[in-house]
Amino acid sequence: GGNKADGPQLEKVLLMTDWYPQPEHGGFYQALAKGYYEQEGLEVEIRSGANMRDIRSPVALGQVDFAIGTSDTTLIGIGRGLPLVGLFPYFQHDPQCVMFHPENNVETLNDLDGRTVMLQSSLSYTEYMTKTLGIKMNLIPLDFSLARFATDKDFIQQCFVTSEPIHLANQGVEAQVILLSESGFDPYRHIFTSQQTLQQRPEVAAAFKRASIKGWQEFVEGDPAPALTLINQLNPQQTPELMAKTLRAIKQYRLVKGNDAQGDQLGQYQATRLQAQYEQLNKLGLLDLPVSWDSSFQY
Amino acid sequence: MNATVSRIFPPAIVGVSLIAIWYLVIYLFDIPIFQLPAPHDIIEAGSQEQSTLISGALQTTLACLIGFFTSLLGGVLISVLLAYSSWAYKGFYPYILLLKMMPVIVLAPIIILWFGQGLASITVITFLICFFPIVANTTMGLCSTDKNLVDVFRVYNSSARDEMLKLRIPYAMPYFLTGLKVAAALTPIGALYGDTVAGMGSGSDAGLGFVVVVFSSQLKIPALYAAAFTACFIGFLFVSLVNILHWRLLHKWHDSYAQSN
Amino acid sequence: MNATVSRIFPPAIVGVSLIAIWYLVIYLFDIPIFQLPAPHDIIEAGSQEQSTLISGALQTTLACLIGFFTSLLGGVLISVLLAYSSWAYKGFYPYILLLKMMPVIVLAPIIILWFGQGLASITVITFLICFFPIVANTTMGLCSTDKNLVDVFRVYNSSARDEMLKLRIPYAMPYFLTGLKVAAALTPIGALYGDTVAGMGSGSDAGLGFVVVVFSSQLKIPALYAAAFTACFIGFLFVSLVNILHWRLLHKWHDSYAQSN
Amino acid sequence: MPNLTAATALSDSEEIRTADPAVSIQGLYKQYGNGPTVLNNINLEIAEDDFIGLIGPSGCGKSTLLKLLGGLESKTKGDIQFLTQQTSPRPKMGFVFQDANLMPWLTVIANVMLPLELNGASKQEAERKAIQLIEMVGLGHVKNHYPRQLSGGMRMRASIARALTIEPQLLLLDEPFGALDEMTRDDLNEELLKLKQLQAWVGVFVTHSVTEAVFLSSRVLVMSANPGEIYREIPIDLPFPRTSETRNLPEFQQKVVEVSQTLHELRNLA
Amino acid sequence: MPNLTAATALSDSEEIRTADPAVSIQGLYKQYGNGPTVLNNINLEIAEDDFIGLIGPSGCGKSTLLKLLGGLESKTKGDIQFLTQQTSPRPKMGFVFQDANLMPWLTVIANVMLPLELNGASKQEAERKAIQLIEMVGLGHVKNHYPRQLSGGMRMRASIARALTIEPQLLLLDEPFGALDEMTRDDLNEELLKLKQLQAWVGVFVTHSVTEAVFLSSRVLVMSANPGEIYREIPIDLPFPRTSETRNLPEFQQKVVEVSQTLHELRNLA
Ligand SMILES: Nc1ncnc2c1ncn2[C@@H]1O[C@H](COP(=O)(O)OP(=O)(O)OP(=O)(O)O)[C@@H](O)[C@H]1O
Ligand SMILES: Nc1ncnc2c1ncn2[C@@H]1O[C@H](COP(=O)(O)OP(=O)(O)OP(=O)(O)O)[C@@H](O)[C@H]1O
Ligand SMILES: [Mg+2]
Ligand SMILES: [Mg+2]
Repeated sequence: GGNKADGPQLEKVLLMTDWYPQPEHGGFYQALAKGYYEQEGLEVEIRSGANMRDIRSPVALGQVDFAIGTSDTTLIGIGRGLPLVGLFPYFQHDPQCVMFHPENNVETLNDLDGRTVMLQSSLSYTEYMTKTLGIKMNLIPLDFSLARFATDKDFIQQCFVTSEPIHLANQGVEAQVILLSESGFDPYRHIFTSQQTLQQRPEVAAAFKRASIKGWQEFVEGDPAPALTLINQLNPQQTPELMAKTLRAIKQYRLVKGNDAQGDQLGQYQATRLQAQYEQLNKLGLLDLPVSWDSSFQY
Repeated sequence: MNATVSRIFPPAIVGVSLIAIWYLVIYLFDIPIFQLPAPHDIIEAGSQEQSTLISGALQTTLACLIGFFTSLLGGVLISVLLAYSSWAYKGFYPYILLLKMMPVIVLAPIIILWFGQGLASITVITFLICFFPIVANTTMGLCSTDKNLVDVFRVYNSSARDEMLKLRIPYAMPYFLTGLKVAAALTPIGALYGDTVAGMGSGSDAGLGFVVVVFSSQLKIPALYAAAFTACFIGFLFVSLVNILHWRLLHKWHDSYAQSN
Repeated sequence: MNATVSRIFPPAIVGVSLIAIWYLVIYLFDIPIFQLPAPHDIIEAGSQEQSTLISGALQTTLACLIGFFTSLLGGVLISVLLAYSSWAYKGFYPYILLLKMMPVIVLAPIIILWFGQGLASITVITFLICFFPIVANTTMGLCSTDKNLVDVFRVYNSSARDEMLKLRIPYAMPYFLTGLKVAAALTPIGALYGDTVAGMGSGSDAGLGFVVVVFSSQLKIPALYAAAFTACFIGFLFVSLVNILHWRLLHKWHDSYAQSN
Repeated sequence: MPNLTAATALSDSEEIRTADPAVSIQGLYKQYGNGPTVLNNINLEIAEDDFIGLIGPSGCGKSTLLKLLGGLESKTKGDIQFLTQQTSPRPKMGFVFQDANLMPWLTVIANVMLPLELNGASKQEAERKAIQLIEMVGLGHVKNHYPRQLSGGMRMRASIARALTIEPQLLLLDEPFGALDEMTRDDLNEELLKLKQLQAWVGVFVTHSVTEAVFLSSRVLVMSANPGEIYREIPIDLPFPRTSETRNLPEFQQKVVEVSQTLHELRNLA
Repeated sequence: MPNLTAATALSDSEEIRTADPAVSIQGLYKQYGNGPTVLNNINLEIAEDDFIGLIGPSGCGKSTLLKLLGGLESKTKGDIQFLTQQTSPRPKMGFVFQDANLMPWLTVIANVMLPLELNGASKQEAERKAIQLIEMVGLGHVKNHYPRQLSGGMRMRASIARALTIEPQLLLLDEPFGALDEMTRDDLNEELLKLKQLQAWVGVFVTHSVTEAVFLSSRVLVMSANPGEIYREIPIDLPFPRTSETRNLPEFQQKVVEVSQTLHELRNLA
């Protein structure tokens, strides 16, 4: 591809996130704030998708160009006939985890056996843990509220390692976490798009990927201030102190760059991991139609 | 026979037209199945997920039943109290309104704190959603009593209790039944919403609300619609119940049936 | 003066008692702030988050206004249609019920498909939540017209239009206004729910629904309550509007005001 | 006098008829639901200048007959024909119901204006005519009151004014003056006859007052009950215009006695 | 006869009074809201065996006076005292309203039983008494009908039966027989007097029929309008029991003429 900026005429692009503006989307805001998208000839709008019940459909319909998701849900969507394709991962590992109170005696995910756990029902982890690992839990649907966790010492709920424990700590509640990816099911958090977008506008997809990765690189290793300022403008609830803590967690868990020793690399999928995920999902019966994992991702 | 035909015919015609439009929209705008599945997709998915739907429906029906009848009872009791005393009315009505307007996301933690996760909390949420239409309508009905008829009771030295039981309540019936109809239509929504906020998510305890969320998040869209229609079916049962009650209580004397005489 | 006192006094007494109970419960059962914050915590949090709350409230008020007035208009139009023709009633009422009973989770994707994410979809959801009480009540009112008064219109060769405008609609007013009151109380719930299903989540476009979710997910519980009360305040505005309308339209002739004469 | 059946009573009176019939009722039956027969084979021709008084025991079907004439109830059998020159199938009608049936949300004047407005009259014209009739029935001072602020008799008078504003071709009155004191009643009786001259309607009215029946009617129909039938027709051949002096005429008293006697006779039969 | 004010009329009639007063009305005024004065300085003593007929033009305040007696409207000024031996502040009352005011959701018999049930009678007893009175007013054949299935006169009769079931101490009747034919009316007049003997209530009734007023009353009060005042009291000293023969007595006719003349006199004043 080329860096041909077609004059002042910018290509409009819509990115839909999975929540309200927050540092977990920092790389995209960094790219936006620093003009990396513009340099690639793109005019990017970042829209909060917190309330979209499912972001896959609008992407498949072409209403949204790019969206945030996980590699497993994209595969499942493809299995349901949605013409999706994974573009690039921005978190090498999913920050989803379960959190619990220290006095709750949970050491490993196996200790969840027989417990009541508040989990998002869409999580493939849930299926994996119950069906593959044989951990029996009483599920209750996630409502994204922390009120019950804060008051009930026995309560166990799903969270983002970068978010809820920090909010809780701010209010003086201590929470311990176990990453769900420790279960052995380890999807990427990535950007996906539709087959159509990829085929008809491959250079836009490539440009978006380049600019975004540049943004992420800078967000975790350079000066994240432009992104954080923009996020704070859009969502004043994200105060500088809060965002600093989130950013620290992102770095601490090496979410963006992953573990070099295992071959992780910013913005790159690994074929072996994708294939493993495919096989795990297939075994769980979550893929309706035949899916080729190979052609489902740009790697 | 003829009466039955005239009851069945119009909704059937409209139903068939709606389904035709549905297909037309799908084919004309080329709407993919995950956006709006066609009726036959929904039926197919429904029969595939039959067992999940049935166990969910049973659980939800239970919540609906308890929620509906407690809101009926509670709504009527509160209305009677409000109509008894204008002091109670002025004092409590604003707070009942407040309760009605409180987002469930705020109330849910308190409800669960008191009633625990599960059926009890779901029925409380169903109750909260259903009872206000009953209260508003019944209160209005109880306060609208024909003054001339009140005079009759006053003259005969009626106790406040008799005035309520034998005058105001029968007079308020048409209002009450209208409120009940609104509540009946809200019942499945209440139970489904309760499911997602306070329900159990696994096994035979999972209500339709949970099923809906799961189908939706797993992108099983035709099955999602099947679940939604199952919920509607439960709602129809309740509305029909109210309609039967309506007919039984009013057809002999009320003008809403006078035309059919 | 005295009338004002008797209007203010009872709710004030009840309010003060409720707040007292509130504090009592908190201190007696040692309820943590996350479960149920004390009133002063809520006020404090409210004043801290003032700007977020105000901008959210403005956005939500806008959605409420549009949703409420369209549901008023739409509800009345549909009711009139249903009352005009028993064919329309039989044909369409079941499907209106169906629409009412459809979980929003199912409808939301379709609504967003047609109206896009944002204000339009939020008002459509508010509309869907508010319009059924209006339709049910108004239809019942329009069908309850005193047969003797209908006879008067028939004798004078009234057109169907005049019968509707000059007889059935005025007669149905008490019913209609009751439905409107229920709808008004549902308005903020509708808008908040719409926010979380179809709203924009950032900047000045964010309604109170967004604020509620964010506060809840950040464990800012007192602020969450402040947001909820702000939503209730909007609801009270609408209910007051309806109450004023109620008084203006009915106090001269309807028995619900006869007592005060 | 022989006990005439409705049919022979009709043919009997046929000879006295002068004007053309305006309404013709043939073999009319009425039953509510599957209850007993309320009206049994009613045959009646009403002429252009007729003002017919219906009198009979409570529950014999007088109101039902009026409602059938007004098209407010469906007949079980038989035929009602309006033979006016008008093209419309139904003549312009005024109806005073047994109860006042005022719209509670309208003031007296708005209630009286209603029929005119329903028939497309302009607001000014409706108001002018309404005020005239409201004055006639003596409600000028309460014309802006709501029905619930009126006494029973005042409500009935408002209802009478309402029926007369549209200058009907057929006027049906169901005990219009029953709730009024004798003075007011006599006054309105006379006013009504003056209006009949002016507006030239065909009228049918129900009354329980024999003197009123005789004073107003061109013919008095005595009805018997269970089932409702026309027991006898008594033509009142007192000259028009009738005024308060008419009441003092011996012929008037004679007719009053005749109607009263018929009612007694009817009662003794039962 | 001199034009007596209410007060002198009262002192005038005092001499005729025999029994103890059961009700005493002193200086009674009534105004609805801030409308005109409807009742103006009403003074009246009602004795244990009185049956008082109120007669006067439409809108003069007769119903209002009855409602005040029944405790259904608040008085603006003045005093109403019940001097019965009963401990309860109000005597047991029966009230026939100007409109029938039946409960539309109750059958005739249930409507008639209502006052008894409200006063704690057993269902059987209520039913027994109700049927008796329903038969008396001639509604036996429709006792299970709903009000909307009745004729106007039938509804009023049901309402009369309802007022009588509880064997009241004070009976208030507002044009009870206005919607009835003369035969039924006369019959019921006589039945009512028989019942008065039996049940021994104090009664006040409103009527527009002079003969009815004279036949039923121990005293006739002629009211004048704007504001409502007692224009004259006419004692009817015809002996009880009165029967259909009473109507043929010359004294009866004489009283009828006296009342009529008073009404005419009143009218000419206005
Ligand atoms: N609720 C009310 N509000 C205002 N004014 C009223 C009310 N009820 C009655 N009035 C007025 O009081 C006056 C007397 O009314 P009332 O009903 O006592 O008359 P009445 O003598 O019974 O007449 P009628 O013979 O027509 O029944 C009338 O002028 C009437 O307009
Ligand atoms: N809607 C109805 N349904 C059933 N029966 C009815 C209905 N209306 C009237 N009837 C019956 O029809 C008969 C005649 O009623 P109608 O009202 O015509 O009598 P009427 O002659 O006007 O009596 P009144 O002088 O008492 O007004 C009565 O026996 C009554 O019970
Ligand atoms: Mg009648
Ligand atoms: Mg009166």
